[in-house]
Amino acid sequence: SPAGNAKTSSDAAAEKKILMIGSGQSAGTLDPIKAYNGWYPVRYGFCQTLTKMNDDYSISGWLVEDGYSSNEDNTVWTFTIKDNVTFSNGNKMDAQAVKESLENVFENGERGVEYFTPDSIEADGQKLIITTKKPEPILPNKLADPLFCIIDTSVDNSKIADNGPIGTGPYVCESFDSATKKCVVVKNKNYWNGEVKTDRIEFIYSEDQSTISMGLQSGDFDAVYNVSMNDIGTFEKDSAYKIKTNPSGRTTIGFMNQNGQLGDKVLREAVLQMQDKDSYCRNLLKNQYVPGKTLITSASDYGYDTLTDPNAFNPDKAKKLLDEAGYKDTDGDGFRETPAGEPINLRFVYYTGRPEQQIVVEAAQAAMATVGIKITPQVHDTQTVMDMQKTGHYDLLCMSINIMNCGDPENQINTYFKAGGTYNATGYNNEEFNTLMDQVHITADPKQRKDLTRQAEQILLDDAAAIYFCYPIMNFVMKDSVEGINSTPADFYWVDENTIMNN
Amino acid sequence: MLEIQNITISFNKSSKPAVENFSLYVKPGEICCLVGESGSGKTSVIRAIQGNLPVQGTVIQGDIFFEGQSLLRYTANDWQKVRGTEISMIFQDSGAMMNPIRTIGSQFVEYIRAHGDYTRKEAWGKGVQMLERVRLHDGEHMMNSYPFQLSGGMKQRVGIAFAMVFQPKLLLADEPTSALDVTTQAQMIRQMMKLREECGTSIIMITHNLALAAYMSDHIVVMKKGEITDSGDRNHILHISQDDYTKKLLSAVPSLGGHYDV
Amino acid sequence: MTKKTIASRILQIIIVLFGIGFFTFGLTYLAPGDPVKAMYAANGSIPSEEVVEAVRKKMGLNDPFPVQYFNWLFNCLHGDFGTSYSLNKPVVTVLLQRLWPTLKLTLFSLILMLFVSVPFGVLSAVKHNKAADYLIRLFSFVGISVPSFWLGVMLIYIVALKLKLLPVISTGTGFKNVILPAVTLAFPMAAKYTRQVRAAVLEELHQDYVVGARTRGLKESTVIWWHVLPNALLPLVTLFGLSFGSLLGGTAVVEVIFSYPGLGNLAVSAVTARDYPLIQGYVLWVALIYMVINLFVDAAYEILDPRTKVR
Amino acid sequence: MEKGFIFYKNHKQFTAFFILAIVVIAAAVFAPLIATHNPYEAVITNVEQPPDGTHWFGTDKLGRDLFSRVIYGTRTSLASAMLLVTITLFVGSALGIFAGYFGGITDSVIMRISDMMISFPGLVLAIAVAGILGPSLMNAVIAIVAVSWTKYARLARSLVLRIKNKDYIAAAVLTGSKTGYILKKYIIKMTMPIMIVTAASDIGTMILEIAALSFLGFGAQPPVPEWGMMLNEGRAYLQTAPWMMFFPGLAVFIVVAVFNLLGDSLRDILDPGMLEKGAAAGGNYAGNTKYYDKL
Amino acid sequence: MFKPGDAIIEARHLTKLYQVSRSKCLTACDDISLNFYRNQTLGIVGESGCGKSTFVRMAVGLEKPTSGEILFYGKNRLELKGEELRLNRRNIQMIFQDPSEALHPRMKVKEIICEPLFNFNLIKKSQMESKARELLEMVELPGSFAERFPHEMSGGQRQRIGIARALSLEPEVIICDEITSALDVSAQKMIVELLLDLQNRKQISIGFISHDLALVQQFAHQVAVMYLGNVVELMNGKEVSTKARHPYTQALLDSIFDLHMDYSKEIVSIDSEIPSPFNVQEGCPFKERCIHCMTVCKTEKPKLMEIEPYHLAACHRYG
Ligand SMILES: Nc1ncnc2c1ncn2[C@@H]1O[C@H](COP(=O)(O)OP(=O)(O)OP(=O)(O)O)[C@@H](O)[C@H]1O
Ligand SMILES: Nc1ncnc2c1ncn2[C@@H]1O[C@H](COP(=O)(O)OP(=O)(O)OP(=O)(O)O)[C@@H](O)[C@H]1O
Ligand SMILES: [Mg+2]
Ligand SMILES: [Mg+2]
Repeated sequence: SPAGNAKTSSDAAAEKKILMIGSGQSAGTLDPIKAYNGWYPVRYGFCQTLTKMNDDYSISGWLVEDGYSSNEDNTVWTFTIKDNVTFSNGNKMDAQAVKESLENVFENGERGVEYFTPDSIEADGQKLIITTKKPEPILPNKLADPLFCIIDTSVDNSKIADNGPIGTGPYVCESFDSATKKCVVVKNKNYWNGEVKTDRIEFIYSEDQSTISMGLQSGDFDAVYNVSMNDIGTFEKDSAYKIKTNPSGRTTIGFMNQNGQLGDKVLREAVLQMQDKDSYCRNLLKNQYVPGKTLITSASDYGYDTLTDPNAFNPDKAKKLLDEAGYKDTDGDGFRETPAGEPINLRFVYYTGRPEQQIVVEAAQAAMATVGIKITPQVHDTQTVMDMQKTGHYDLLCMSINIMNCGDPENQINTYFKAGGTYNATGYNNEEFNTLMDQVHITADPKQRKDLTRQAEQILLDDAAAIYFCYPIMNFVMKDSVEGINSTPADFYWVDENTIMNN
Repeated sequence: MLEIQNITISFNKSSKPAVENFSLYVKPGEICCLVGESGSGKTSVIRAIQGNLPVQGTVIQGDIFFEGQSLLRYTANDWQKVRGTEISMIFQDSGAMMNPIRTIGSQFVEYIRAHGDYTRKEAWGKGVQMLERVRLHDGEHMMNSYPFQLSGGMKQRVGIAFAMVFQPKLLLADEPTSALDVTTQAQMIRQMMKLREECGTSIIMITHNLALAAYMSDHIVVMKKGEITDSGDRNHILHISQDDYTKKLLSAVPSLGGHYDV
Repeated sequence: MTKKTIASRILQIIIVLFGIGFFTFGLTYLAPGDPVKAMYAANGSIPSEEVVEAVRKKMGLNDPFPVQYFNWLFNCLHGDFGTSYSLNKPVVTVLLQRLWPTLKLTLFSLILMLFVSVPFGVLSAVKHNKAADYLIRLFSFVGISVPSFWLGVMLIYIVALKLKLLPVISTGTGFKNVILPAVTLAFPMAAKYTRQVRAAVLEELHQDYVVGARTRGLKESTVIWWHVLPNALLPLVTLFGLSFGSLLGGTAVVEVIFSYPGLGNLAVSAVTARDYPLIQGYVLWVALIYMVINLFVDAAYEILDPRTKVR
Repeated sequence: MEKGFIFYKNHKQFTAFFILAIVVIAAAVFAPLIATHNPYEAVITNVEQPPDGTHWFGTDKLGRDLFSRVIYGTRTSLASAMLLVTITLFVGSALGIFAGYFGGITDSVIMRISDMMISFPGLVLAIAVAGILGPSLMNAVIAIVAVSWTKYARLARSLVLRIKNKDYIAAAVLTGSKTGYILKKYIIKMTMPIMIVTAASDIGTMILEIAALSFLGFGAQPPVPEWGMMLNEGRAYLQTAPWMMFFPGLAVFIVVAVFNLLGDSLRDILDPGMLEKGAAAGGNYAGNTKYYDKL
Repeated sequence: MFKPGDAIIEARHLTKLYQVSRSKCLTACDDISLNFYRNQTLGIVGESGCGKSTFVRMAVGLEKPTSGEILFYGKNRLELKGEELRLNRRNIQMIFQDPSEALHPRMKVKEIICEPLFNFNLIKKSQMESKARELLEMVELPGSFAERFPHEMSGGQRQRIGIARALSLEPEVIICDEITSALDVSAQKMIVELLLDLQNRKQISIGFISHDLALVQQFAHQVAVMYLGNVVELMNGKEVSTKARHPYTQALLDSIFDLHMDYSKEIVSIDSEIPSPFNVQEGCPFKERCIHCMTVCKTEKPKLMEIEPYHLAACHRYG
């Protein structure tokens, strides 16, 4: 009977558990070591890393047992590989396999050395010993990066970019279309950590944010990674959907170039005091961003609550500061000139890749116009902006930086603020700050590292070094029936063996 | 056969009609020529007989009878039946009257089959035969040619061949030779005269060549500004008529052996 | 077309391709920004000056312009258009992947366009200045004035989101995915062609051969379909070829809106990523396809129009 | 005055559209008087407000008044379209006239370049040029000029070729006119009206093209009020603030429609038949101009 | 009467070939030698496409001959260039076939007819009105026409404007290329009379081209008959109807419908078509259509030779 038929077909659908996930991000290759965004093997659930970053930015073992250790000066690290791990092709993963996988990163990839340079990697049964050339107090953090995910290098990996790696994750790649960037994954029958609940997941990519959220509304998708701030409201109101959010490790920063007119601290302070970050986040960014205060995101305990910002929002004070310092509109064009009488026109450079940038830059421009400081926004592509940041051809420059990309901010702080940092062209140079960061580098104790870092942050605040606009909140929106998908600070752990859509 | 009773053709209500009070009686087998200066309404008369006046133009008075039936009361359907069979037409440029991107043959066959119960092959044969009758010697080749591949004289003869197929009772011709050279014109006139002899077709022809009109026609109508100023047979027009306009026209025609007084 | 004209056309295509190649290569050569840095940036890393210098040397970027150009040309002639910075794949592979979806979209919208514009155009001309004519003209008028990127978004919103008739995302391979983008593309084109067909038919209706056909007592339908229409459509054939070409390029906007995985979408992201090898490859390819199509169309035109044949 | 009235009586359609076009241009010129707000003024506490009494078209993502931005957008769009059309018209006509009148090697060179340009789908090159030069309204204009001058050059050339063989040019040569005089008095005088009408009816298309480039992000940059860019910005807010998409879209439609209608009626006045084909010839591929050369 | 010394223009062995395509060559004029004499009219007749216009366009300097020379008072005019040529142009003027094509549609009559004078700085701006009136009077048009545009006039009137323009420079030679074929007979008569009157008054040399033999022989002092790019007969105008010898001229005469003809006579006509001007074969160009065709005609092209005083024909029968 027709009814019977209908039943069987819906049974079949129920039996074969399929999930459609939409995302505005994707990669053109599934090889973890080839592109900067080589984290898709982890996102799609093919691969896992030795360690894993927890929601509180702490690190714990994933493919290794938790009790890893290092020598005194942090140059020799010893890990114990979990015993029951197998690759999706059934091969057992032992220390030798891990060693080969890690060596592959350094031999065939270019990015490994940005993290650490191994002197030697030794495998002994399940024991893995990594010796590094320099002290690496946070090596376990670095190994949590998907770049170091473990793949089976004993198989032919010449087509890895399109066919996907053989990993230890709950899913294996069925098909990947590098034109549409659509990836279909199926259950890994040899999964080492229990039964995988979903048979098939399709990851569908569209670069257009609103298209993706419409896809979720129209039922094309069951879950969507990072619905934009404009559309999230629609789902918040609708009980058919649930939203998982997490504050990320990112900070949207406005760098101020002290080699120009912003060399005057008064002007920098005025700029800072004009930024109504609460209002930006509430009104313009729809509460999908946390108002910024310190360099490091509020989601970590690097002092967001304890540090004090001497230049918090205070337009009256800003005005007074400017007046007193002699910034006056002498030519009557509605904008102030410097005390020396030079006209001010601050170029605020930003790039389009992140939706909040244009908004905060334009908002800052509008806000500064009200105290008579002229700002001209200028948009460029990411590369040009990166070049500009390096060469210092800007007054203000907006950039979104994942300070906590390793669960620890040291690297990024040095790059952007320490004298001689690759991307420090702002002219910022504070001896006290530099000394503090040098100390961080040789400190292994996490608590001590944090303390030192907080002190450095406070110096940045006092020096009015940069604008910390906001910290984005990442989300995963899904149908109410979807389980086992979470939004995590690490941003790499989309699906796992427990992911399922219940009917 | 054809009787035009006092028709008036107007293109524009406010201005003077293009043709006023025009009457003409054409007997079977008679050739009648319309002559007169440019814009005198000759074409309008012919188009009225053909039921093919431009959209703005209407016969506002009078009537046209063909074989006793009023043409003005013909429906589109009636017209379709009579056109191309009982009333045919030759234009100044017959080539332009044919579809430029189809062969003569395909159009000939289409035309023949539109009015008679012929197979494609029969129609083709008939077409070839007609073309040879107008002394286009390689009929098959002509049928496979496109209009643009023929010379002016050939195209005009193809036009006559088309007009002859159904042995029409009335042939209308609007300056059929004015674009031709004298030698080709002579060929053409010979064909038309033959058509009258063989099928007894009546012909109404427009020409501005008075001598030609005089040679061909049984009846000449002289028009000026939409009105008939003079009409009669050759002898009347050439020798007897006292009409000023006729005289003026005659005096303007250059004549062999004549000389301007310099 | 004779063999000679075909040969000369092919030669012309080759010359034009060389010109375009020189033009795009020159432009990218002059463009601001360092391709090595761009390449690294696309991979998310910031190379040191030494690395940049080394890679520049390896890629021959320090050679004089003519040397670079001829190297590039040499590679192109061997089917090697370089490697896309942003996708890390040979340009040819990337383009081939995207070619078919775009061709499919283009063909589909052309067919759609023809099915709308020819009947409407003819109807409009035949019913000149009657209600049907005014209605069709209004439609075509709206069609040419409405921005396609606006139309596309509205179609997604209404048809896909509100009515849930078609998928929002066009990334799939099915037939359904191509409908909305094709309609968006075809709508303005259909409007344009309706006008063209109408104008052409109207003009042909005033031609002498129509009078001729009528005086031969042919049925009006015969006159319209067998005489007027072929003549009216003939000059549109060339125009049609041109549209095909501009569609290939013009799909960019629509592809972006519908996230359609075609060449246009690729070009837009290549430009944003300053992926010069990809931009160059794209431009050359589209120009080539375009010219080849036009060659075919012109050949078709010559076959269709006997007047172009020599006596 | 009298003359104007007679003109109106004879060309009612044209007059009507001309007045509409003037209204549009006036909106652009007097934007500061018409706009109710400063189009750049962001009121952060008042974002994405639906249309009401103070904000007739609502507000955008930064709380800027959409009505004022749309009105100022007329400026941006019209100014760039006019600039575009003017440059194309002059460059294209000059080269076309030159090629057509002098023929020979000049003609070959200009026409080969134009072949090269025309064997390009316009937007492709525009994207490439805009992409390489970097996104800005000016570069978008340059990019579109680079692809559209050929159409004008071809049209001008075909018109010149047609006129060049007319007896009145022969007569002018015979009666001792100098070449410069013939170019000025005959060639330019006879071709320019058609060229200008073509240009006028192209304004709409140009507005659409600029908007399309801006929509893709290769044209106007924020915070400049430009319709294509506003539409792109509005797309993300389609569900929460549909007016951000609706009003700029409507503005594009109306203005393009007005200029298309104006162009059409101008054509009708000048010569109904010839321009359709002329335009077609302008966009025609090199190898097949025979049919159109008759114009 | 036709003494070489009286010749203003001597066209010697003018040949014009058009390369129509790579393989095709069209012979528009084949070795034509004709002279224009002071106060004399040279009539040129022939069927459409026989090269009449091509010849005169070469004669006035609108077209470059493939070979041959054009002497103006014994000096080769083809050697003139630039400004020299421009200044020389005023001596030879031309009136064109289609009066509506030959006038700038957007210039007023006075501008059209005074333009040549301005080109040679013969008058000042202020004299334009009066000069225009004078010229209009000369062609028997009211002075009020000065303010009209070409489209506001009839064909005959426009042709008069063309004549006025050509005469404004007081040329020594004026060439009329089928100037009456777009007009009806009465207008044609008036135009021809006007031209003859002007010739009487100003002693100009006229070249008159037409396909109407009857018209040309009425007033031309000398008539040249052309066929397929060749002059086949050249004779005194008064003698055309009586003394024509060439079979083609005779065929033309036979085909003409004349008011004074014998109406009972059968029309004789050449049934074949004019051969194509492409890739001309050897022999007499008229061989296919000639009733007297002999074997020599098929192989050898007859030369234009004097068969009696002032009468030349190109036919083997008179060779
Ligand atoms: N479609 C039309 N609309 C308005 N007036 C017309 C139209 N056709 C002809 N006329 C006018 O009607 C009058 C007669 O025109 P018609 O064509 O019959 O003259 P004709 O004697 O055939 O002239 P010709 O010898 O030049 O062909 C003319 O004054 C003409 O202006
Ligand atoms: N520019 C040209 N290119 C190629 N062929 C030409 C050109 N001009 C004229 N011809 C050809 O040269 C031949 C003579 O032409 P011409 O115009 O001199 O003839 P005509 O005697 O004046 O004819 P008509 O009486 O029709 O004016 C014709 O076959 C014509 O097709
Ligand atoms: Mg007529
Ligand atoms: Mg001629």
